[in-house]
Amino acid sequence: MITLEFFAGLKDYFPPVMEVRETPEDINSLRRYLIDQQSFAKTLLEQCRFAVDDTFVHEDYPLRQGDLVLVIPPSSGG
Amino acid sequence: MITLEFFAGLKDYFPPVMEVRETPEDINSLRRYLIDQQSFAKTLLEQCRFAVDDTFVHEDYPLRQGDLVLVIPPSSGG
Amino acid sequence: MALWEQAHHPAAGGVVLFSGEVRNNHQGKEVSHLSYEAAEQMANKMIAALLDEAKQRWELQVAIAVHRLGKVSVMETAVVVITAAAHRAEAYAANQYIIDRIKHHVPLWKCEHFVDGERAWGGHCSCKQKSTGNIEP
Amino acid sequence: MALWEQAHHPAAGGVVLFSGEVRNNHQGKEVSHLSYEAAEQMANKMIAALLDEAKQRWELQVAIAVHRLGKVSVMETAVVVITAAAHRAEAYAANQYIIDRIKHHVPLWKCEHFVDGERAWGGHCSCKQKSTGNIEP
Repeated sequence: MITLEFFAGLKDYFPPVMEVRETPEDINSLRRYLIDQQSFAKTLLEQCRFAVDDTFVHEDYPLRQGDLVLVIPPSSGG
Repeated sequence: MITLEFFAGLKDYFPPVMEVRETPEDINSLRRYLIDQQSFAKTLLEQCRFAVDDTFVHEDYPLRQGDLVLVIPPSSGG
Repeated sequence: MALWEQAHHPAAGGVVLFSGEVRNNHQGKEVSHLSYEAAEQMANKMIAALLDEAKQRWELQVAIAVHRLGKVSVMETAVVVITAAAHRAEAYAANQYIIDRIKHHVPLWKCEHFVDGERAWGGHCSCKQKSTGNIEP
Repeated sequence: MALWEQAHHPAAGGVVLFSGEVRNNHQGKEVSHLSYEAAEQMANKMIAALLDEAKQRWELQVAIAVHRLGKVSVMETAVVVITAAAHRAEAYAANQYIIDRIKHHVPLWKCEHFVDGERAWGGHCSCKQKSTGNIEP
């Protein structure tokens, strides 16, 4: 199981925090899983970055049981 | 006759205000006249700009009786 | 501003302050206010690392960045960046670098609330850089 | 600072403030203080014209520049430039343009007074641009 945190516009499609029972293999699998779940959010999910341990991770980052994954839409600070 | 005003480092060589009895033909003549007067200030005078009516003027600007000419060393504000 | 008090240093000849303020309009629509959200812990760590990086790269005496979260009204400041260096070129360059990175890289989001009641999550940076969706670690 | 109060505008998203401050050293020598002199009327006219030019060129909402004259101590501000524009790129660019022109073109001079009692009339800009002696009308 992994835990996801969603931010900003993503919260129109997902709850702020969500658990995924089956740990996806990597970020790419997670991204595809989320697009399957909410096809309305496809464009936004394709633009998102993901972070584990407060650090951005690559598409092939191997997820592990218990990871907290931040799902991060394009930044728009300032 | 014209009146000259000197600024900054030039005041080590000239008084703050000085009159020149014979009106020089143009700025170029004035510059040469001043270098003749104070050869120690040659380098600085060669770098100076001149202003009449609070406006920078060219080397060939024709001076007229009564002009107030500012002799302006390289700027170093800020 | 209290931050300004911290921005001076006897070896710093140039101090640059950037204030990002809320405009009353966006693409022709009247803005009521903004609200900001962040992945807060991650954003704080990234900003701290960014300031350290900029300090080294441009030999800054001072590097400060503060971003507000929650509601920010029109004409209020949402983000402040202050840089001080011996010479002004470095202070300007570092300042622009820090605000660009905060706007495009740090997990911080702007939500625009319009007078007509609509709202829109940002991505509308003044420099019009497109969000590319690149995964940058 | 009182000037900062004037620097905000509902249509301005980016405000940049530059403060030129007196450093405690110059080329390895300890600085006691600076003094500034100007061809004052001409300098004031030129700065006013410069601010108008920058306002038009970068569509600024705010353009302010103030230069102190006389004695300025270490860590004190000698010159302030504030620019505000809808977007930050214009505010930064205009700000740098204004300070560059003030330093190199407006009839204003810095005299450095060193701790050892020596003094030197400036021309020592941080950007190391050489005084060329060109006659620029």
